[in-house]
Amino acid sequence: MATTPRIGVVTFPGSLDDRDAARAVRAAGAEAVPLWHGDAELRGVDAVVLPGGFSYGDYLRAGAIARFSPVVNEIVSAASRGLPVLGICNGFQVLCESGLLPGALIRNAGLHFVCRDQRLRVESVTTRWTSDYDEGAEIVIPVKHGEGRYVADQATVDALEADGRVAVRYLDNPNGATNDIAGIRNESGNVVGLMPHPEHAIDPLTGPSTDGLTMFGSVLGALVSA
Amino acid sequence: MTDIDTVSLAAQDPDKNQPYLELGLKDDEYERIREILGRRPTDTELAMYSVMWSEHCSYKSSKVHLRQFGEDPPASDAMLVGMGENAGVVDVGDGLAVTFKVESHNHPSYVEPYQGAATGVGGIVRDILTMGARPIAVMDSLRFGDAAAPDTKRLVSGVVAGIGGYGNCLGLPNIGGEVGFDPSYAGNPLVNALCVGVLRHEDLQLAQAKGAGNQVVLLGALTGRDGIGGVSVLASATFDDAVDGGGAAGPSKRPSVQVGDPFTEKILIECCLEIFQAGLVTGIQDLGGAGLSCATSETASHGDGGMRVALDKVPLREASMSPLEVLTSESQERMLAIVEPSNVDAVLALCQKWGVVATVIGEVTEGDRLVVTWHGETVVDAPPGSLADDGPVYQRPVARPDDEMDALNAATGARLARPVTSNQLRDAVLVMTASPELCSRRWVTEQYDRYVLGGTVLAMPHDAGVVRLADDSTRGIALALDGNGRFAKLDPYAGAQLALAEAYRNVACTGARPLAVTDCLNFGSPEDPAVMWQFAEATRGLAAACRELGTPVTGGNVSFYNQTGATAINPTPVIGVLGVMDNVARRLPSGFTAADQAIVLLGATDEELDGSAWSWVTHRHLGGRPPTVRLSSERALAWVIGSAGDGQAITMAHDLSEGGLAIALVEACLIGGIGATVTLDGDPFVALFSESTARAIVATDDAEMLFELAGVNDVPAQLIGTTGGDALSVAGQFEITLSELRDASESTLPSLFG
Amino acid sequence: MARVIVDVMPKPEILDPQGQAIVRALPGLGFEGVTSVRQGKRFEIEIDGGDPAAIARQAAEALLANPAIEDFTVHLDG
Amino acid sequence: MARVIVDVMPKPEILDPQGQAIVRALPGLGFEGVTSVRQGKRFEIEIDGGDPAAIARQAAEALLANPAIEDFTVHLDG
Ligand SMILES: Nc1ncnc2c1ncn2[C@@H]1O[C@H](COP(=O)(O)OP(=O)(O)O)[C@@H](O)[C@H]1O
Ligand SMILES: [Mg+2]
Repeated sequence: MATTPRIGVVTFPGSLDDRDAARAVRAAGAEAVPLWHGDAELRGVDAVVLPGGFSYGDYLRAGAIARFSPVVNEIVSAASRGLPVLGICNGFQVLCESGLLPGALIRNAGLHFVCRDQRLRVESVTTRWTSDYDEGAEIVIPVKHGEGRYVADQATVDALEADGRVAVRYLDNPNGATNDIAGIRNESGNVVGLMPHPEHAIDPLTGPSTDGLTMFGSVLGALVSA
Repeated sequence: MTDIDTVSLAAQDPDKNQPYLELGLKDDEYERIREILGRRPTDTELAMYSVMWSEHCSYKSSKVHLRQFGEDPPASDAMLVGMGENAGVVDVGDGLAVTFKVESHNHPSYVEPYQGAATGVGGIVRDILTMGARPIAVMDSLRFGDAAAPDTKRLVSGVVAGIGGYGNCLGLPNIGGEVGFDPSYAGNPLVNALCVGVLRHEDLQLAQAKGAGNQVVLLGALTGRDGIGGVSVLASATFDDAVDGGGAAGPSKRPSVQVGDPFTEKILIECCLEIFQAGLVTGIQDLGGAGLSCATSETASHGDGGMRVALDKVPLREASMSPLEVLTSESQERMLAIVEPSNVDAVLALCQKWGVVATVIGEVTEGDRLVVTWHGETVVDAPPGSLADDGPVYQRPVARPDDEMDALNAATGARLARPVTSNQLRDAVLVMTASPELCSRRWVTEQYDRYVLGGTVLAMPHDAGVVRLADDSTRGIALALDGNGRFAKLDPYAGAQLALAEAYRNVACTGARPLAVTDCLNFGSPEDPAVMWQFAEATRGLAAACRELGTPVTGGNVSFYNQTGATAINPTPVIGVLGVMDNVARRLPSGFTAADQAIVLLGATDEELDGSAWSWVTHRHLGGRPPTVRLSSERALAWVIGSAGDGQAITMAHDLSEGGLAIALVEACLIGGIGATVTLDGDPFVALFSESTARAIVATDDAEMLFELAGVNDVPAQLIGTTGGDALSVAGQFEITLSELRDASESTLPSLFG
Repeated sequence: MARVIVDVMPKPEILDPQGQAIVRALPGLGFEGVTSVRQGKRFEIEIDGGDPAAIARQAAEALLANPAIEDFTVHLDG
Repeated sequence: MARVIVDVMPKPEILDPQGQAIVRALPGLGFEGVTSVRQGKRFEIEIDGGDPAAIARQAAEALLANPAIEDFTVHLDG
């Protein structure tokens, strides 16, 4: 067997679910490598997770300041070379702000923060992070965000739909997202961003299901076989 | 700087007229200050004494009553740090300890609900951090006026968003709490926030400044004119003159509201935890009420010498602040650390890493004076203990308002119209289920992150929050926060005990072993002998009940002056109970988990409807006496549930409290999504709605073993039905589908508060 | 149809964590010389009939601004 | 020291739930005739040296506005 894959988990000031992402990475069988926002360095990791939280307080716009950090610069260029990148919640917002994924996440339609166990459908299994799911699988993963409503101009939304770049979709939309979009992928499928938190669905004791573990397992499968 | 009052000026001008009365100090208190100092105080000293000797900081009205918690505590070998520190610390085994405390932020939340509630969370989290602990969860206990009253929506929306906004941004799961409505809170909502943290025994930090030469470092937010005088009555014109030193151009603008900055608090927490981990501090204190006045005098007083502070070093948000303003500012998100000189650079480097502003503002000195300078001039030179520990203590007059209480206790609800027919009973269950008092709290709790940190094993809507303490451990804690102002209004002694009993029972229902108590005592004005009587009764009741349950009070908070005009709120002791669990995988949920299990009612039911939710919700009636307190039965019940849960003999447990058996069944069905069929003994109305205490329902596959266990422990046990189906059926009476119950329960708060 | 602008800003003496977060971030992005940022809200309101400026002012008092922590100004657009 | 104002508004085609919530709430408070509200952000920036308007414009492009959903304008105060 090859050496254990190493997956980086970024910590920005104000990251909150970084410990949880690292726990999920370990639960999936990889080594979690902490990455610090201020270091222009990916420490040779095989994939990167941008975790949830409120980077820099998210006072201006979620993810707006974090995307300028040295580590995100490195991630943007590594992603263009195929590095698998998963952005969860605030991480998704950072990916959109940095231009790795199109569109933006705005205030929830109900104007409240929403924390609930969310039913989702996996729409695309041709990504580095969803390959172990069955296409169309219905899963339950928590959402918890105040600014999670996905929006983009019509042309972008049409293109996402036409190319099958919607990765996961809400079954009962918690935030008013366009076309029930919960998460999207880039064209080559190495970059995925989603609002729900797979790292909080890895153990039935502490989450509503173990459906989230599959996301971390997917990228491992790809890394080990690569 | 010429118009700053200094110690040398005080000597030259000993008879200067000082606005001590406006600052809330009495004649004899002012005389005592002069005696302590051997001269008149400087303006800055006067302001310091006034905030430190205020009710909020000195506990001058409550101290004589709170003593009973510490003096004759229940036998417990779990207490590591008791009353008197920022928060109590409890040993939970495996070398781990837990610290927890509840605190009020009532008055600020009425003025600005979002920021008031937000900064309430911020403050209690810093108290926990100060003990050297990593904060791991928060809870909140809220009271508002009538749900339909005009101002309630503003308050509920703002407070809930503020608790969520701050706690979510800190990355602390909110694992429970309570929401109540009653007209007595209309002009004075209650916002009580609890935080719990975990530490290893050896990581305990204390708020003390020891070792002459050690440096005093201020960490965190810049200091602004926030909350100056917030803890006493300093917002007077005379004080403005004092603040402005007489010569400044007009009164300065002082914010009436403090804005929380949870991001700054989050990095402050992470930074402090790294500093603790590296062993770089010898003492640490958060800045809360009375700001630097409190933090410097308390740490110096609890240390072994004095302290010297160069106040002009404090980084300011507004350059024009006077020394008095800097010392009494209550700007949030700040900590004071005592650091050995050789460690200062390392501390500053960690602060730089996290982007936390850190400044050396002084040092620990030989001797026993707290000396504060401002651009070289001495503005304070006082014994720190005189500020922190030797404040006035009052034995306030206490008088039971006999006429009012006798009338209230006589006004029983015996003659209230009761539901009799099956249809009336069915309607009553639905009305109660949909009432703001008893309906689903989902609209509130969905605004709180309950998952972050990955340790939450149970949270809302279960009876208590349960958190695993570490990834590599099965050990966990359970916490519940309860209060019942209506019971306490009818009988404050029993009311405090009933609040404790309910929180204790909630913790026990998760399968945890209740260990320790924190309390937030929300009352009206201590200057009203009737209120003081309620307070005296409540503390006496709580202390006695804690002894009987074997759960010491580890700390808490008193909030007085909760009233609108002359009308006090219902006295509202809010009690937090902490329990431990060896294996969180054995936690018991509050909902049914499987069909075809036996439902057993544990505990005895009497006809006890005065003070009940039924009387209030259906008749707006409050009178008579609250249900009987049965502490030994509570203990036995907790033991039975704990043993049965540990032996996996039961699959769930849900306590009976507000709304009695009816509401307990509705909730157990809705939480689990599984119906139930039950058969009631005796008067079905009493069986459904009585609020006799020391009761719970449990479900089991092994009723025989449960009956045996209950019998051995003298806990009455009665088989009342079976789980299953998609309705709640009461045999021979009525049936309500789960979807009808769910609609009734879930739609109330969204339609009221959107 | 009139267009009215309501600008709502945190009061000067009130902490503005949003503005502070931006000020702290800017130097890292190569922006020098920015000494202060305050972040508020801007509302663009379209009003049909009545006295638009007066209506906007009342709406600001009632709903758009929080008098405890914010000041506002109203002006007609254009 | 120059003071520059940056106004950031949601693009016309982007949903503005906050503005919509205000439009819905106003009639209940007795305000008639308000047909549309859009909520954006206003930044008051103090800049020392350089070309303040140009600096503010760059800050807006880089950070203060998200071009996917927002437009901005910059003007010197006063
Ligand atoms: N109702 C109470 N019951 C028990 N202890 C209390 C109560 N109120 C205050 N205390 C204790 O008195 C001390 C001072 O309380 P407080 O001023 O709230 O702490 P802090 O200075 O950290 O804000 C603390 O140890 C606190 O736990
Ligand atoms: Mg404290």
